[in-house]
Amino acid sequence: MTNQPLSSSNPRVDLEYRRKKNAEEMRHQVISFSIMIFLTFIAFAAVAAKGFTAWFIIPFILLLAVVQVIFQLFYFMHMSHEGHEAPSMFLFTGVFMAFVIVLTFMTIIWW
Amino acid sequence: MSTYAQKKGFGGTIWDYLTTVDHKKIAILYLMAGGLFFLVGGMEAVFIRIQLAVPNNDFVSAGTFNEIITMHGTTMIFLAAMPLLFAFMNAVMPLQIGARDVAFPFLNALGFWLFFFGGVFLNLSWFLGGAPDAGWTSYASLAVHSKGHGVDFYVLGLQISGLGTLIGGINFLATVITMRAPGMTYMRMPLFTWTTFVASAMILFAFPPLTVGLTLMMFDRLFGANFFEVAMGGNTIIWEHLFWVFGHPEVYILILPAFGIFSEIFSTFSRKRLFGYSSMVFATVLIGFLGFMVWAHHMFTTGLGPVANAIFAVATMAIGIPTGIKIFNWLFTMWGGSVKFTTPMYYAFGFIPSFVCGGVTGVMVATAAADYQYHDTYFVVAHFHYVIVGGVVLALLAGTHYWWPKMFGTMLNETLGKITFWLFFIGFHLTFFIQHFLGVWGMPRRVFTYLPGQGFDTSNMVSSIGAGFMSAGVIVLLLNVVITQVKNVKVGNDPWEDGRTLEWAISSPPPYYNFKQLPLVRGLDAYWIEKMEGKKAMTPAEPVGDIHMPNSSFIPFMITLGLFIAAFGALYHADDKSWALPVLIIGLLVTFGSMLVRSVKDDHGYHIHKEELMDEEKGAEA
Amino acid sequence: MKRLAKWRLVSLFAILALALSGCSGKPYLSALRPAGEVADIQFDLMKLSTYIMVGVIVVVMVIFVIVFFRFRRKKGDNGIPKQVEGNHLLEILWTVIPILLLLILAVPTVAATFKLADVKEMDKKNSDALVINVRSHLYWWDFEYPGQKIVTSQDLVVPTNEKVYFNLKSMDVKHSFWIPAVGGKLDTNTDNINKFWLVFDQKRANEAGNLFYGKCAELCGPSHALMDFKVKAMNRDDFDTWVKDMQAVKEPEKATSDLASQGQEIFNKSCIGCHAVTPQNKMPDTARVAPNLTNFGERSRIAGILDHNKEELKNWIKNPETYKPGNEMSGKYPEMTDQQLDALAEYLMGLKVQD
Amino acid sequence: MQAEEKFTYETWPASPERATLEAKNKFLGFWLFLGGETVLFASLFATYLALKDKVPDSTHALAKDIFDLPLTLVATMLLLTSSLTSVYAMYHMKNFAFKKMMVWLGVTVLLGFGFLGSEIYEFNHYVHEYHHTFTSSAFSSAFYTLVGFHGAHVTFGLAWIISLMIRNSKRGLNLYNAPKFYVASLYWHFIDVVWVFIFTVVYLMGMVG
Ligand code: HEA
Ligand code: HEA
Ligand code: HEC
Ligand code: CUA
Ligand SMILES: [Cu+2]
Repeated sequence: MTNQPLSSSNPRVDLEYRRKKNAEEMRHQVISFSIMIFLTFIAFAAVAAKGFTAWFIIPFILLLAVVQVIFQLFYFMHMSHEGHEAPSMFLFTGVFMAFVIVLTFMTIIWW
Repeated sequence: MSTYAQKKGFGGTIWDYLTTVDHKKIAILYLMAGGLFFLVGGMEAVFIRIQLAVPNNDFVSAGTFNEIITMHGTTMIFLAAMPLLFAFMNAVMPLQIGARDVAFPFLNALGFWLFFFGGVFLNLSWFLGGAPDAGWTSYASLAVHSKGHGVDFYVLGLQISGLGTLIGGINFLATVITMRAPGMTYMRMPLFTWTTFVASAMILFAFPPLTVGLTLMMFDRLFGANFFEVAMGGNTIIWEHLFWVFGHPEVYILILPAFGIFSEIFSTFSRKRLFGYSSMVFATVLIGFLGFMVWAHHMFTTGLGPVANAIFAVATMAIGIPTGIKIFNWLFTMWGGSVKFTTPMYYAFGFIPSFVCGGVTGVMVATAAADYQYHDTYFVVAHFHYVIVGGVVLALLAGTHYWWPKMFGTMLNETLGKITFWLFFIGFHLTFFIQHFLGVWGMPRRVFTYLPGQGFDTSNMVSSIGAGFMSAGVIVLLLNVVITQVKNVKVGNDPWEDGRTLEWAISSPPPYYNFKQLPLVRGLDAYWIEKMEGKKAMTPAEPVGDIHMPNSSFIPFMITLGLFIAAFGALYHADDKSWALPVLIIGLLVTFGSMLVRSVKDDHGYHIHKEELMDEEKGAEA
Repeated sequence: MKRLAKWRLVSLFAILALALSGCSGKPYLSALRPAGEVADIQFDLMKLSTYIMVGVIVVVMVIFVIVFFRFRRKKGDNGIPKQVEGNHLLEILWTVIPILLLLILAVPTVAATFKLADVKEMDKKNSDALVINVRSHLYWWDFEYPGQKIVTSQDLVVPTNEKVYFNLKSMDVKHSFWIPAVGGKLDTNTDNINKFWLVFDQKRANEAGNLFYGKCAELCGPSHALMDFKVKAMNRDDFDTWVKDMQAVKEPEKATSDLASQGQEIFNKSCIGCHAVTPQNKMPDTARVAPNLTNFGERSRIAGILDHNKEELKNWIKNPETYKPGNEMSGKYPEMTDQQLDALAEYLMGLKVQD
Repeated sequence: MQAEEKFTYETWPASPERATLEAKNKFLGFWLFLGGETVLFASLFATYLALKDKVPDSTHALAKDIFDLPLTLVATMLLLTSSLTSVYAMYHMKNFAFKKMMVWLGVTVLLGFGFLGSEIYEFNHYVHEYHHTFTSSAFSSAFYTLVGFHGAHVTFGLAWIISLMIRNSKRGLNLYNAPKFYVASLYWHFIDVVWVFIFTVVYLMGMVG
């Protein structure tokens, strides 16, 4: 229950490293943001184009949504960082439940 | 801010409980409120049995009867069984993992008040124009068309108290994850802590669907939405699914902590470690997981089609396997042990055959094709009272006797405890065994009466007599409580002398800060290990130091009060009462205002200083 | 204590013995007295599962009793028993055996579930299967025979020894259609039509007095408990005759006596707006708001629950609310004098199609 | 560790959102809550999908009639961008740059209001243009409930962030309020995650038919 050490033996080096790491991370986040925007446009374009069948578009835009959400979770919400074991376990259990509920509502409420 | 050892007047004590954030006091609040609702629900059960004792009875009217069964089921499940389990979770679980408190003391209090006000709101329906009457399952077509405000009380009351339960669940989860004492790994946690953990996880995922279902029904009934209005495109099966996506996990939320209580009792009074500890943990998790995959077994006759019915039938049966693992592990915990028949052990012993009977009838109703016969008959009533009363209620009674000394520092009388057991146990089997037959003889459930000449008469009378025995048992228990508290003979840390887990390593009741120094845990049954090595107390894991404590707060009460007021506004809004909307708004303002106060006013808690702790110790020795 | 335990055991066996010795309910009502193929399948499953479950209970009880007697702590015994962690062999055993037992149960369950849901025959074009449309209403049942073009209520009439197919739907709130002795229930939803089939066995119908009891098995309001109906099972010839007789009623049967025609007059003034007295199904199911009374005189009960005699009929018309709280007839017609009631009863009891 | 301790850039810990026990609890508890929220929204989505285009008669507008691509795109861009700006805010929080954090939070809030505004316009448009009101059909009830629940989350998130900003405007960062900011930003991201599914499942799939 104690705090993480605030600094290592050489505080300056440590700080420098941290700042770099944060900046690096931020760069990743900007990149993932661009990708998200890009995916969004593709999804909208796919629908706007009107040329494709629904059988293609629906799975396709759903896939794009899933990818986008993964970016959100892992980059914006840092779910890959350590210390997120319990959060990700519970979140994914929630996602699993979500999947089951949506699946049943689409199959056995049928008229 | 030193609060200990002050003499308080009556008003002071009340204020103390209204503002407390101490998990042990909240446990007592849960115990009292849950106990009260248990008596209410029990009285309703007795009314049911009086009405059904003879054919064509007119003890209550048909409409009233439907209100009674609805309130009996709802009260027992939401306002009695769950809160009573929460009482023990609060009282014991933090101690079992060697924590100072739960992760969110403030939210703990908030959770309690939400549950309590939700329950009060629901029960006020009796005095404000009639209780809900569509069954505890409140199926949409009937519930939407039910006249008066009964179902609105159900919808709003459960919404409020469900929020409290959800908060409680999150709190316990976080507590178990972050607050364990040094050395308390997951696989050293006592079974009651484990079951609390898994049940809390189930709460986290099961309550949101209920919230959504209740919200939809509220929108339909109070705000003109059309979710369940077939003519407008609505669909009532959505309610059935949402309710049972919650409702089935709910019954395991009830039984898992009960299993936990019995696990503690079996190993304690057999003086043996739990047989197959790791498979017990595994079975608990598996039951929790499977519990989410089977809800449609309550809907076999809805017409989901053979594919869905077959899948859900087989999935349901699978739950029998981990449950069986547990049963046999308990039996083999006692095998080769030195079994002492204390009152809690009586209950644990009575639990095994009772629950197995209930469980196997569960598997029988899970055989979909045969369930077309059982469904909505007294067979199902018998099934679930065997598992609930024979499992959960026996566990609650066992836990009450077992942990009473830890919570109140004094022992319930053993002889009276055993009398309670026999009365309740005999009454229980008398009431519910015969109901299996009533069901297959053709008696549907939720009938306010039955006509003579169908072969139901004698059996119903027997069943009603059984309820009388159960009432007598409960009354003896109440007497026991009164006598014990009046005598108030204090006991030490480990009054049962066979305690194994950490809660027995601390005084009864524990000081408000729990462990002065966090204990060092060296294995499963941490306290037992130390005892076996001849030590009297746990080895501390840290030097004596300042202890950080949360401040008491009145805000949880206020947040809840606001919702309580707002609920009245929402309820009467449907009647076009001019004052309804302002009341709704005022209530929400109180709630959100209080939340704002909470977030704006810093609350850093306070510290008990090292010196104070030392002084106290000296004082205790002197 | 020991004696008490023995007493418990004895009483347990006594109850069990009692249960096994023919305590199987009424032949016209009990699921334990199956009178048709569907109920048979379900009864077989019930028996199979009961045997398995009794086996499980016996095993548990044997261990339980041994533990109870062998391992109790003696007074002053301070020994510490050996702390056993577990036993792999045992644990595997009590995982695998239940799995096997459940498989034994699961296979016939799945098979039966599919078999009972097989209604392909009724959806075939030009199939000559008998189909009945069941429409549940708050506290009464409407039965339409679309192939025969007739409607009746409260008393379901069926031929024996053949598959009868049902379309189930509710017109208000959800109910559930259940004839315990003949087969399990199926809900009548508000949203859709549910389908299933039943078979009524001639021989066992005779034993049950040719009249099965049917029930509503889903909470549907105050009079849910009173939403009973009856099933008249008869051989195919009798059934065909009944159908013919019904079809023959093209317009309301003329009353035969003075009193009865007086009754008919009252009826035509106050009651016919809701109650039809001809069996044709010209109206859509939504328009049939009250039981069809064409063959009321041949019913076995009044409103599903009251004895079928004039006295009870008059009571019913006088104040339906006391007999079925919350029913949809109360207060929808003017109050009747005793004389008018006599006339109505005379008329209604004369409504018969078979002589 | 005193929560109110004053910090400098040098002493500021690497993960301020999890530096104290209280913070750790808050962080974990909030994630757990999000797990529950996932199931909550799943139930709403499932209900919506079951009731999509379920209307009493053919005069009612269906999903493919009412939705409008450009408006949805604008709303989506506003919310997605606000997710990025709140990441910026947290970046500065980790670097103990209080002022910058506040600025980015401010931008986030503005974008959030923009999103809300577009949603209000949209709902208003449906009501007046298509008589697609909350009570007009099961489909409309489900639509407004799902999207409205999300809108309510946005509103609550805005109120939350604003009150945090006001309360701490003079205080700077410390270990007591840093976790609060962090958790609020998690909430904001989650709102965005939900929106991704809303625009895909409700709007885009709705327009596909
Ligand atoms: C604490 C509560 C609780 C518990 C633990 C259970 C446990 C189980 N329940 Fe029950 N159930 C309810 C509470 C509970 N139930 C309630 C309240 C209802 C009615 C709700 C309503 O409609 O109002 C209900 C209804 C209900 C139904 C719907 C019936 C209907 O309405 O038609 C079904 C159907 O499958 C079912 C199945 C089961 C099964 C398979 C188990 C299993 O978990 C049981 C497992 C246990 C054992 C099997 C015994 C021990 C095992 C062994 C000794 C090993 C060997 C065993 C075998 C090989 C079989 N239950
Ligand atoms: C936790 C859950 C729980 C518990 C503990 C119980 C306990 C009991 N239940 Fe209940 N029951 C349900 C949950 C529960 N039930 C549910 C969910 C339903 C379905 C509802 C529905 O259909 O919607 C149901 C339905 C139900 C029915 C079927 C109603 C119907 O379908 O028509 C019956 C009938 O016998 C019944 C009986 C009993 C009895 C006799 C007890 C006994 O065990 C009660 C024992 C307790 C007492 C006897 C306390 C008495 C107390 C006193 C006498 C106190 C004296 C007072 C003072 C001194 C102040 N219950
Ligand atoms: C609102 C329409 C309505 C009117 C008008 C009405 N009834 Fe009924 N009647 C019903 C309904 C609905 C039932 C079924 C009640 C139940 O069982 O819950 C019923 C049931 C009955 C039954 C029992 C039917 C059976 O098959 O067992 C009889 C007999 C009867 N009504 C006679 C009358 C007479 C005589 C009158 C006129 C004086 C009358 N009804 C007027 C609606 C009506
Ligand atoms: Cu109809 Cu119960
Ligand atoms: Cu269940």
